[in-house]
Amino acid sequence: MLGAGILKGLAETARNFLGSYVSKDRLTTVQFPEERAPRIEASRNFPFLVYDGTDPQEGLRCVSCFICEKECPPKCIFIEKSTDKKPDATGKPQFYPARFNIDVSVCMSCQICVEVCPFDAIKMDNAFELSATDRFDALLWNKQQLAKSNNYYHEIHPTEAAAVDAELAAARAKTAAAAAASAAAAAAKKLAAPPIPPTPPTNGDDIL
Amino acid sequence: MTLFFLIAAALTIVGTAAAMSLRNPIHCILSLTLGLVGLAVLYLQLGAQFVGFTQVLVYVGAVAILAVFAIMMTRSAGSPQQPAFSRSWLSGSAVAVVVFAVLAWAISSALPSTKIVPPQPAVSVNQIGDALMHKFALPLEIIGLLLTAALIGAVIVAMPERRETP
Amino acid sequence: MSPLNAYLLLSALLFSIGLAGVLTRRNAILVLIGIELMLNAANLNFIAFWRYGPNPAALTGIMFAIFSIAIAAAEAAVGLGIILAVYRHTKTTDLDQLNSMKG
Amino acid sequence: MIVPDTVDQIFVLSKHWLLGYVPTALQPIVSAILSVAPVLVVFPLLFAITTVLERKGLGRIQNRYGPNRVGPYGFSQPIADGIKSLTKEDIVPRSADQVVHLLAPLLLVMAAFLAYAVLPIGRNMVLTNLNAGVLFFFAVGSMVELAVFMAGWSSRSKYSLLGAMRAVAQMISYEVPLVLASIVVIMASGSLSTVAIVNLQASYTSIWPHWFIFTPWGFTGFVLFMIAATAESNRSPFDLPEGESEIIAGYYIEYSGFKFALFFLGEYLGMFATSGLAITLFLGGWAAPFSFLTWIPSYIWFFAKLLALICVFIWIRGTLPRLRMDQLMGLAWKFMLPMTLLNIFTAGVWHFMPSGFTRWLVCTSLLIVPCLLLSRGLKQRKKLQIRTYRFAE
Repeated sequence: MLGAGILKGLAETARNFLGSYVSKDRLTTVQFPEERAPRIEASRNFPFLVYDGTDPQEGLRCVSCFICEKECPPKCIFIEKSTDKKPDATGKPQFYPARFNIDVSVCMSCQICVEVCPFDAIKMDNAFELSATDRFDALLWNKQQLAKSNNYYHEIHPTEAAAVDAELAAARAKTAAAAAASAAAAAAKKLAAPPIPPTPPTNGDDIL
Repeated sequence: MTLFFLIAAALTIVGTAAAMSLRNPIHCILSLTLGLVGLAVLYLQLGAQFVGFTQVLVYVGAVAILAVFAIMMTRSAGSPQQPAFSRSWLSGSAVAVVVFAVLAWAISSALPSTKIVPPQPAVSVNQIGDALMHKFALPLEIIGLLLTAALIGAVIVAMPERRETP
Repeated sequence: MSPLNAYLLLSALLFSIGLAGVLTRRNAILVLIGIELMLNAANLNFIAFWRYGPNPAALTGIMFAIFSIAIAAAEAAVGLGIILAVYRHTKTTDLDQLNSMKG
Repeated sequence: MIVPDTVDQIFVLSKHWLLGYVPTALQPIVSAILSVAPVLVVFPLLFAITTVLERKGLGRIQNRYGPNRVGPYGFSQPIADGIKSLTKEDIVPRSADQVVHLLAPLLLVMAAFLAYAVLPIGRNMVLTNLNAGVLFFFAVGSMVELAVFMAGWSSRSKYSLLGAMRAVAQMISYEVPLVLASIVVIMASGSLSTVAIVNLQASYTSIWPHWFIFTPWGFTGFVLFMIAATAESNRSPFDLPEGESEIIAGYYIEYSGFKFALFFLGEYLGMFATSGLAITLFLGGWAAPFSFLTWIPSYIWFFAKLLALICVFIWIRGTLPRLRMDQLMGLAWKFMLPMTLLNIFTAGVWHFMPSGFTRWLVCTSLLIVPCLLLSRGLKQRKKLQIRTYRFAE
């Protein structure tokens, strides 16, 4: 019958219109500033530097090995190596970045820096309310702005953070075991060979 | 010679004069509609309401748009390159002025019209309807026939020749 | 200058403006507009004579004006149809160039 | 009862009371101003409310909220839109024809406002009781097409010209069914004056009103009138001329700022005017739907019906997809025109047949059967041939 399709369509929209007042679950809009959608775990925005312990500059895992700077496709990471060293989490003295800038307006959040970083020092953040009034300096984040604690990392990416920590712990345990084995071998060699002055003992692994 | 009549007359004359003298044809049509609306106001002032509204409906609504479509289709919308008036414009306007002079003389020297102004004849649409249906029934039929013929004729004339599709 | 004379003078002026347009304009469509104007001038006369004439109840003036408006509309339609056909044939609406009757 | 009568005539009485203070010389002018001013205030206000209703209604149809930030539940959104459009820069393209570019929106809004002169908003609340009211309405309505063309042509851009030509072609081909659909009511009521038409419909038998919509030819006339009215005001399924996805916003591309807002005002006022006429012709103007409801003032009923029609417009806009140009034209000339002529014939038959069930049967069948045949006929010829283009040359 002529117009049957129109009537069906009108009935459908009327059902939608009245339904939206009756059942609340039809309306899926999230009123943003007041309500917030649950944060999706795997979402990522811009990278940040992870630090262990409490002091952001001391606990930085980054040893400024420049791999991420070389790998970054849009070239938005700029690192300057420090001249002196500082002990890292396992106590081994390592270099640290004197300056570590990421130009957030250039970064395309491709996560390549995270994949290539051998020290799990850089991870992807998912904070998105980052508006700034100045287009240049405000979007060039320095080391202080990038450094965030490992606990924050656990907050935003719990599973991934747990996996990373487990890996680090395992790596440390292996180095400690290797260190212990090399110490035992050195001790055995020392017994066989004439006594040589003992090297300062490695201070073992103190797991955080 | 009330003020209202003068305004309407001025509107009409300005509109029509502009329609005949402007270069760009689209401006001509727009000023023509101004003139025609002025004419409709004159009809209303004369008490012929029905004719005034028909005039606006037919001319402003249809004929002006038709002329505009024709201008669009014959690609003469922009101001023409060659002068807008034909070579024999002088003699043309001279003839028009002579015609106006003759008419004006004829009107002014006509028998002095009666000074008493008859009252405004109240014509209602019903009277027009009755007159159309009774006294003027035959012209109404003929007009209907003529309009249909013109409708079909205009379409046939303007339709492109039906090229036999390959 | 009785009101009737004023209207007659006005319609005479309208008529001559239309005539001037018809005789001087180059574009065919504007010539047609000139003819429309002349028809309108005649209409104004009809209504003026109906209003100030002796027997307004007969409604002849109004009837004539209505029929003339209808005819003018039909004439405009057919006229523009012809202009379109001529334009399609000769690619111009300039009347000075349309001086040959050859098909 | 006395009270509702004074309440019903509150505006008329207050106008006469105010006129009492005016010196007699100025009285005609002041009375004109006093009756025109409320129309110039009320309908733009209704325009503001309709924009909110439209956006919220469409939102709710699409399972979202619609504007709810500005003001309580978003109802002061039109103020925000108004300020935005007023403060926006008014860019006029360099090659545009300045005068015509400025005149177009003014003419559009003027024509839209002129149409309210004959609409009876309440009992003896009409601006001018013209003898040929409906004819005046259509005469003024036909000026809108000219304004649309002026807008499209004067902005000197291909898109606006194409949009304007499409809009004018659509409005002309839908003006014919619009006029023919209203002729039915003029035949039945025997007069062109809108006030007489409404007075005729204001009577009741027991509790049922004598609205024209409750007759077979009246209902079909109403449906055809509303379809033509939606097309005439370029809305919903017929908004091809300003289809965002087609020719970028049709004839008012080159307008911005206040002139752009004027176009919208003109379009909405045109919609209110045509639906106002539909109410006057078919839905009994300011007459109450039932005899026991006549104590509510008459103007309330006119605006209630107007709001109802506006909600139907919004509902249709939320539902129907846009028509293609040839379907649009085909619908007007191949379906609407024959149906309106048939409707006029049926109204004639209705007039001369004795009242009773047979009359109803004959007239409804006279309307339904050809409608089905016509629609099946139109549907059959949907074979897709190769598309041939015919240009003027």
